[in-house]
This record gives sequence, C-alpha cells and structure tokens, in this order.
Amino acid sequence: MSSFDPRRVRIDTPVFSRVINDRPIVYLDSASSTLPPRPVIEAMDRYYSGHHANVHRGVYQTANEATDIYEGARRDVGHFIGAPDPRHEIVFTKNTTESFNLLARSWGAATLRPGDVVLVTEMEHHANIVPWFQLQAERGIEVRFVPVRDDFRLDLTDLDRLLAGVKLFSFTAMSNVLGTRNPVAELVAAAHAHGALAAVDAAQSVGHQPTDVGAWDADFVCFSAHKMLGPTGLGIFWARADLLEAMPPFLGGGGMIADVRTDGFVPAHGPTRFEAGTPPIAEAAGLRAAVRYLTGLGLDEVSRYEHELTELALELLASGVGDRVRVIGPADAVDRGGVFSLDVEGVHPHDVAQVLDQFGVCVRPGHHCAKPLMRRFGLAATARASLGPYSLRSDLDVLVEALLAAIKLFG
Amino acid sequence: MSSFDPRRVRIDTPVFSRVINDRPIVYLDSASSTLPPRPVIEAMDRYYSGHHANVHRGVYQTANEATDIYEGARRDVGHFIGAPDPRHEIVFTKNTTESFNLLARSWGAATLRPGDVVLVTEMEHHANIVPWFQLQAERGIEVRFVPVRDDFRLDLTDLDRLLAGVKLFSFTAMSNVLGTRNPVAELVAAAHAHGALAAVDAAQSVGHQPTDVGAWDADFVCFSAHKMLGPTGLGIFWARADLLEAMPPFLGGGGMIADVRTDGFVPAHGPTRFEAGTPPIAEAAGLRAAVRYLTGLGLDEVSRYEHELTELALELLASGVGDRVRVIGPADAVDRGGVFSLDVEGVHPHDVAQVLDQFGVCVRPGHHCAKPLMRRFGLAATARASLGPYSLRSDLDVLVEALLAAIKLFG
Amino acid sequence: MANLDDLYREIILDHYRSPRNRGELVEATSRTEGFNPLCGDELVIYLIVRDGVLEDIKLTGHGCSISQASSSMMSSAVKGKRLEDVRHVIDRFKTMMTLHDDGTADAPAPEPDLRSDGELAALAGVVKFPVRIKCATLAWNTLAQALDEATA
Amino acid sequence: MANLDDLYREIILDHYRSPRNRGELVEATSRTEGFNPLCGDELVIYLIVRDGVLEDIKLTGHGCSISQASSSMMSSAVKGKRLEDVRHVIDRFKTMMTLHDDGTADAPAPEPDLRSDGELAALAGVVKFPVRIKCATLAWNTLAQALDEATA
Ligand SMILES: Cc1ncc(COP(=O)(O)O)c(C=O)c1O
Ligand SMILES: Cc1ncc(COP(=O)(O)O)c(C=O)c1O
Repeated sequence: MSSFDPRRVRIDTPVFSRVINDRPIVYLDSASSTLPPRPVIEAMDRYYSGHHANVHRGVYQTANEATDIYEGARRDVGHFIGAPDPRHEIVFTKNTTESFNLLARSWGAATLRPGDVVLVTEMEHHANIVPWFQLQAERGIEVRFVPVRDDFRLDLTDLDRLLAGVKLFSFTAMSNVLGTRNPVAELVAAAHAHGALAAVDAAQSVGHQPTDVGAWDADFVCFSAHKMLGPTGLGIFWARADLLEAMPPFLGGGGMIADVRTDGFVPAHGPTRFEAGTPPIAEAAGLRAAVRYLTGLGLDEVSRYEHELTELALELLASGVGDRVRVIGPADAVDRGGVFSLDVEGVHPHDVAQVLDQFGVCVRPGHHCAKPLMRRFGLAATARASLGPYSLRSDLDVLVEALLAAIKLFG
Repeated sequence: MSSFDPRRVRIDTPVFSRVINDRPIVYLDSASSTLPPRPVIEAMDRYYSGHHANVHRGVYQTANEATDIYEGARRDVGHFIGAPDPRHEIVFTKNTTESFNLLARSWGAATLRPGDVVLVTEMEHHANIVPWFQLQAERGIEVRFVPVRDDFRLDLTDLDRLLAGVKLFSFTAMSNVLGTRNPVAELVAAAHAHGALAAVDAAQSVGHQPTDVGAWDADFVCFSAHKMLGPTGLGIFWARADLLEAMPPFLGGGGMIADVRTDGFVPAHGPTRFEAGTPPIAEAAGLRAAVRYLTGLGLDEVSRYEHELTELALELLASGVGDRVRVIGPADAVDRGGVFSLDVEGVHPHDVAQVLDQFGVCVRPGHHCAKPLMRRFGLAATARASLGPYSLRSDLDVLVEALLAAIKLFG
Repeated sequence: MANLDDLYREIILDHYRSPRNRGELVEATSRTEGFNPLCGDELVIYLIVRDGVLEDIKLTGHGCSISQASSSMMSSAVKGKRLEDVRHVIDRFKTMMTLHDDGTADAPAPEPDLRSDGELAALAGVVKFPVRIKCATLAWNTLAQALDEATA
Repeated sequence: MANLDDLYREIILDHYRSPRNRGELVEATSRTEGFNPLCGDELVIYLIVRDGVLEDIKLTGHGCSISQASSSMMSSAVKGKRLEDVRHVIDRFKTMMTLHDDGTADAPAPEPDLRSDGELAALAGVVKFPVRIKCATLAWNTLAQALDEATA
C-alpha cells in the first residue's frame, strides 16, 4: 500500500468544506484549475502580511526577503522539473498562454522566416495554436498539424514527412480534452532528428506526474501555477539556457533593461529580460509552497493514485451509466491521465453540467479551448470531468448518480 | 479635522507589526509597491478557500462565484476611476507595464505608420518608454520627449510644436521619481487639439487621489493593483470603448477567440479579446477589496492627508538634515505627491538605503526605472522615500534621524 | 437557492424534445446566423417577411436545451405577427432576461404580455441561472438582427 | 542579524574616502568598462600589462562605497603582481563572495591568502548583505575581463 492519502490532501484543501445544494462539493474540474491547499494559501497570506515589497533593486530587509522568496521560487520550480540551471532558464509569466506567446513573439519572431514551419498537433489547447496563427498572419510562417487517430492518440505514421522543414515541434504532454499522454521524449527526439526544436505544453502534466525536462531533452516547456495546486496569475516558461540567452525581449519596460536613453534601450541579460514590470511576487511565494506540497506528496505517488482512479472511472463510465455516455478519449488507462470528456446522448453538455451542479458535481462544459480537436470529432462541446490528488472514489460514484439523473430528466 | 486616521490604516496593515533591527518598520517605499491591508489579504484567502474555480464557461456554482468576483472587480475598479462602461472598457493585465505593451502592440502596431510620432515626457517610467522604442525599432515610428525643467516640472512652452504630427501623447499623471503631478486634463486637451490621442500612466496617482477618466477626457489609462493597496500580478488597462473595440488582439490563446480552426482564428469581442488564458482571478478579488477599502477611506481624505505629510516632509528635508540632502523634485507641496528622491552629498544612494535599513527605514535606491530622467539631472541614482495612507509624521522623524546617521558615518 | 425545476420547466423540455418550426426555408427572404462562442451554440434563422408581416420562420442549428427551447418557443410566438409586434415581443423578452449590476432581474414575475403569451413565461426562471441567460437570448438577438437585415 | 559594522569596516570607508590608483592611464595597454545595471555603478579599468606582469592599474567611475572601496582595494592588491597571481587573487576573492543556493557562504572566515593580503579580508562581511555582493564583485569581474582581453 502506498502512503499517499487523498483524504489528507482533501483535509488540507479548504474548498472541500463547501456545501453546494446541500451536498458536499464534488470537484471534478482540476483540468481547468486545481484547488490550492492551505499551505499555498497561507504562504501568500504570510508573504503579504510580513514580507511584501517590490523585488530586486531593494536594499532594505523586506525587499531582500521578497527577492529571496521570488528567486527561491524560480530555483524551486526549476528543480521540480529537473532544470539544470534554474537561474538562467526559468522565466515567470502570468500563465501558460503568456509563456507560449513569449515563445512565439520572441524566439519565433526572431527565428522564423516566411515559409518556415511550426508543427503542432490537432489536440493542442488554443494557447499552443493561436500564437502560431498570429505569426502565420504577420510573417507568413506555416502551421502544420499532426492528426489525431480515431482512438484519440496522435497519428505518428507520417511524422517524418510532417517534420520536413519544421523549425519547431510544439505539442502537449497531455491533452486537456482527451486525457491522452503523448510520448514526449520520443517526439522531442523525432524533432531533433529533423533539426527542429521541441516545445512541450506541460500545463496538464506537471501537477500530476514527475517532470524531467532533461530526460525529455526538451528545448522549451510551458505551464501554469494554478494547475499544480498553486495560485492564479503565474505561468512558467522554461528554456534551455543557451536558447533563452539568445532570445530578444518581448514585453518592454522596467526591470528588463540594462540601459534606457532618450534614443533607445539595451536589454538586460538572463530571465529578467523577459520579466518587465513588477512580477507576480506573492504568486511566486504560492508556487513555491505548491511545489513543496506536491514534493511532499510525491509525484510518483500522485501519479500512481490518479492512475488507479482513472482505471476505475473508465470502468464506471463504460458500464455504470448504460450506453448513453461516450468518453471522448482513450478507453483504457494506459498513457492517459484523469480527464474524461463526456458526450451524453441526447443531453447537451451545458445541460449535463447544470444537472450535475445540482448534485454538487463540478464539471466543465464547452470546447475546452481546443476547437480544432472538437471539430475533428464532430463535436461542439463535451462535459469534462477531471481528477486531482484530492479526488476520491466516492466522487466518481456521485458523478455516475448525477449523470443518470441528467439522462433521466432529458428522457 | 478630517475623519481620516492613518493609524487605523496602519492597524489594518499586518506588515506594520514587523520589527526590523529591533525597530518597528518604517515603510517609505509605497511608490514601489503599497502594503495591502488585511481586508485585501483576506479577500484572496477567502477566494482560494471557498470559491476558487476557473472563470467563464463554467456552469457549476463555484465557477459562477469566481466569474462574479472577477467581473465584479472589473465593474468596481471601473467605477472607481469613473469609467462610464467598465464591462466594455476595462482589461485586466498583469501590471502597468503589460498595459502599456498592450497599448503599443495592439493599438500602436495597428495604427502607427513609419514616421508617426508618439510623444512621451522625459519623466516617464521605462514602462511608458521602452514599448515605444520597440515600435520605433520595428516600425520606424518616432519617439519624442517633452523636456523637464530645472524646477522638475514639464516644460510646456514648446508643447504645440512638439505635438505636431503626434498620434499619441502618453504621459504620467505623477512622476515616480520627482513626485511631480502633471496637469492631466490640460495635456489631454492639448493632445486632442492636435488630433492626437492621450494615454495616462496613473500607476502613481490612482491610489493617492481621486481619478476620473471622464474628467480627464483621456483615451487610455494604465495602472497596477499593487500600487493601490492591492495584490501583485494584476494590472489594469482602461480604454474608451470605441477604441478598445477596434483594437486587434495582442496575446493569443484561450478565452480571447470566437473560433479556431486548423487554418486560422476569429477573435472575440470586448475586453476578453485581450485576456488570453486563465486570468488573475484571486488577484481580481484582492483588487476589489482594495477598491472598497480605499473608497471607505475616501480618496479625497487620503489625498489631503498625504498632502499635509508632503508639506511636512519637504520642510524637514529642507531644514532638518543640514544642507547635505537635496530633494530631486518640486520644493513645494503644490501639484506634487509624496515621493522624495534624495541626493545626499558624499553618500551613494545605495549606502543611504543600507544605513536607513538599520533604522528599519525602507527606501529604495536606484534609477527607479526612469533613466532618461536621471540622466537629465546628471544622476546615476537617488534614494527615494515615498508615502502611503498609512504613513505617519513619526516615520519622517525616523527618516531624518537615519539620514543624519548616514551623513555622519560617511563623514 | 435556485432550483433546477425553475430552469427545466416541463414546457421547456417539451420544446427541446420536439422543436417547432425546425428546418430550412428555401423561399426565405432572409437567412441569418447566430453564434455563442462560449458554448459553441449555433443557430440559423430563415424568415419570410412580406408586407410588414413575419409570414414564416424556420430554424436550424444546435445548442443546449435552453437555447433550443427558447428558439422554438420564439418561433411559435412570432410567426404570423406584424413586425412591430415581433419587435415588441423581442424587447419584452430581453427585458425579462436582463440582470442588473447587482445581480437582480427587473421582472421576477414574467412581463404581462409575455405571460399572456403563455409559454414564453416559462423561460423567466432562466434569470436565476445567469450563465444560462446567453443561451436563452441567442435566438432573440439573432432574430432582432434578422429583422434589421430584412427591413434594411 | 547582520550588523552595519560588518559592512562598513573602517578600512572600507577609508578606501571609499581616499580611493587608491584613481585616474586614467594614457599609456594603458587595455581599457575595460564594467557596469552594474541594477545600481547604475560604472567603472573603467586601465591596465599596463607587460611580460606577464600587471605593471600598472588605474580606475575611474562611480558607485557606492562598497564598489568604490572594493575596486580601490583590488587595485592595491594586484598592482605589480604576475598575471597568474592576479588571477589567483581574483578567484579567491570571488569564492569568498559566493553564496550557495541555501544562502550560506563558503568562507565565513576569510580565505587564508586573502587574510595574508590584509585589507581584502575586510570585505568578507559583504556576504552577509547579499544584495551588496554585486557591488563588491563588479571591479573583480571587470578586471577578469580586462585580463582576458589583455592576453587574448
Ligand atoms: C509611473 C509608473 N509607471 C509604471 C510603473 C510600472 O508598474 P508595474 O511595475 O506594476 O508594471 C511604475 C511602477 O514602478 C510607475 O511608478
Ligand atoms: C494543455 C493546456 N495548455 C494550455 C492551457 C492554458 O493555460 P492558462 O489558461 O493557465 O494559460 C491549458 C489550460 O486550460 C491547458 O490545459
């Protein structure tokens, strides 16, 4: 038996004391955002109550403390993902989306020429599609898609052909709609074999399984604090130090310059070049606590536990709700995370979610910012349930009960 | 006597219980970042503990609550600055710096042609300089500066000539180095008379005096939550609704689109077009509490009180520390806020700040992200003390005591 | 606490299961598309407008029960009416669906002339579920746009 | 708690008030600029290097007491030394100024050969004030760069 106990996580997480429609909350929307445990909330509270000051450039004590907290978060989150040299590799942004925009507008705009190809996949989140379309419109690059098979996995048969002329292969470690986990190291190796760089969207994976950017051999990795038990308002962009050092600045302003005159400016070196303005300091304190909390749980344990729960969920959804519910994602728990996009025959996802809310069950209806993928499967929307380290078997039971009620209501 | 009591604000602000080097903290760095009162900290704590969920698109209860909090913050901060229609005018960014980058990269890039002029002033923060230099480098616009007089006020004698050919006049309501308050309505009117639009950097003013974007007749206004008793990680961009609606998207990703296909995307309407990815939701809860707190204090009262304190500070700095301390900023309290950049003869600002820290006094040494201004006055750095609504007369006494000690130490 | 029964009235479920005026109109005088980017709901309204009368209306598209029922009920409510009367119904419906800044609605009880209309009043419960208001109003906003185009 | 006296030793204040080897060297064999963007400190180092010996060094620029004192003390410590000895002093000094990830320094006591050097050991207190380390090392990093250029 593993020492990991989801009940302890639940006790640590204050939102679980919420009662919705006379029922305890059944939070199944961790793919949208995870619920922060008390140590994360308290770290920010403590920061604001005892240490708040603007970072860098300060000499007085709280300014140094704030700087230590902020830079400490950079170091800790770097170590958490296996970054060899966090101080020269980790940039703090506001979310995964900004991280991808930074990649596209800085590295992309400096590197890509008209006709150059960026390869993404059909299962990407809009955060890893729209910035490339913006470059397509502005600079005539080509955006190419790796197709998704009917079994909800990437179709890699033509990968070599697709990679021809590609400068960057940017793909998700795990789909936020299908739950599919992609073979990251293998895809990175394929990219490198074709002379392309590789960027990984780790937003859905980093809080649910161990991450090692070195083992992946990736060039860029993007993720968000709020999807790994951390706060809103903070994203992470990791890049190989040599690549980062060569990237031109993106947002301009204070903190990212070495000099400004009335006739131009000289950008600073290192990650600060990309951190214009007052950064998300309290958020960094929260992320640091989240990293410590997740490390305490053990990502291996979390991943093993969520895998077991995923197996159970797939079983229940295959058998417990008649044949009206279809899971849009791999049917078995292999190479797959705890995300279940549901298509309920005759009941629109919006209505599914509405009925589920009556049972205290939180699921998200919609296209989940993955419209190309939805179109690929002929859907406008799904109702998505997703797991976190605090999810319980009983949550799945209530989910099934509520789904049956929805099916009954809409006859 | 006014009912405003800075001691009450101080009691509300937990950082003031800090003891630094055996002395109570004397926080004189509000121009860098203000200290949040307990209601702001608690609003975020409450949000994370009871309501956290991703916004928009949600159907379940906590998702609706989070959306209400987020959109409520948009409305409240809009009303706070006199925005006629917050829902169509307020965009949440991560800080003032991102707000200016949004202005430059969206409105600017769509509007400005080679040779077009953006007029700023010599007393701008880098946030309102570097983005324009970036456009200058990329698109050949011209960046022109309104000079600053020896008495630390804008030199407006040549304004009409300077405004010739200008498409945007972007200037600060209050200098973060000099404390100078500029005649915003008058400058906006001058810009409009020349067919230019006007953007106002309200970062230093919005937490210290009442703001009415309508009375200013401004077109764009940028500021940060963390300089108005609110949290880090949240900036505000206000634009006239018609201008905002015509601006193309900036960051691309989820939430800012109407549709995404494998061959392109269609952006959404309204402020969400500029809010790609998961926004700073808890931060919005904090901002809302800050707006409520400041409104409770009364911005008129705060401004009157800080004005009195500014008068006192200027007196003390002129007479209480011999003739070794020069205030780099207007010598009288008229049209001036509580920011005091100090040049201490024979003592480097870094050393001034270091000695002051020994007395628990928090001041910031450096160029304050205003290098063109520093150069204008032949300085590399100053030691800056600045006030907030919790500042006390006794803070100024300790400041003077500590300055005398610094002067003595360096002989 | 808003109850699910306030939202999913029997008459609404009935319109959802058996939508009225479904299909295309080949002889339509106008064809107008509506779209809710948040949920992906899509709607096409075909109209035949002649001599100031909305002679016929048909709808295609997909969406949730509220958006489907609302468009079906709308089509029944406006078909055959004079345009000024149609516009009046649209206005009254949108007023019923309006939330104030403080989260309250204008008309906790349905508007008199909507009540007289019968079925539409069943949608009044939607305002208790603010995120669903957009579902209910999509058809009506699209119809308003269609009339503007038809009479432009 | 770090004490101000650890930072502002008398010998440091002395070097600040009366900097050694100040000025330009017209016959310099190299001229190298150093710059600390955070505080705006600027430094120019002029060297005369001949036959593997740092024959002369002069400095101009401005900065805080720590950066001024450090550069002044450095100039005294390296003037007239063989280049390999200069490099050795630079390495030892930078080791003394290095903080580990956990905020501790390697050498709470000054390095032996810096102690033997006397004055430089006075700068050891700077590591207790981590933000000031950059002030103390600017001159040394710039000198290292100057040597690289001079011997390239
Ligand atoms: C006048 C002025 N503008 C802009 C800024 C930048 O604000 P932020 O660091 O929050 O982006 C500051 C803050 O230092 C400021 O004082
Ligand atoms: C796979 C994936 N990528 C990117 C994002 C965007 O993250 P954020 O909204 O924090 O920018 C998400 C979150 O929805 C996601 O699931």
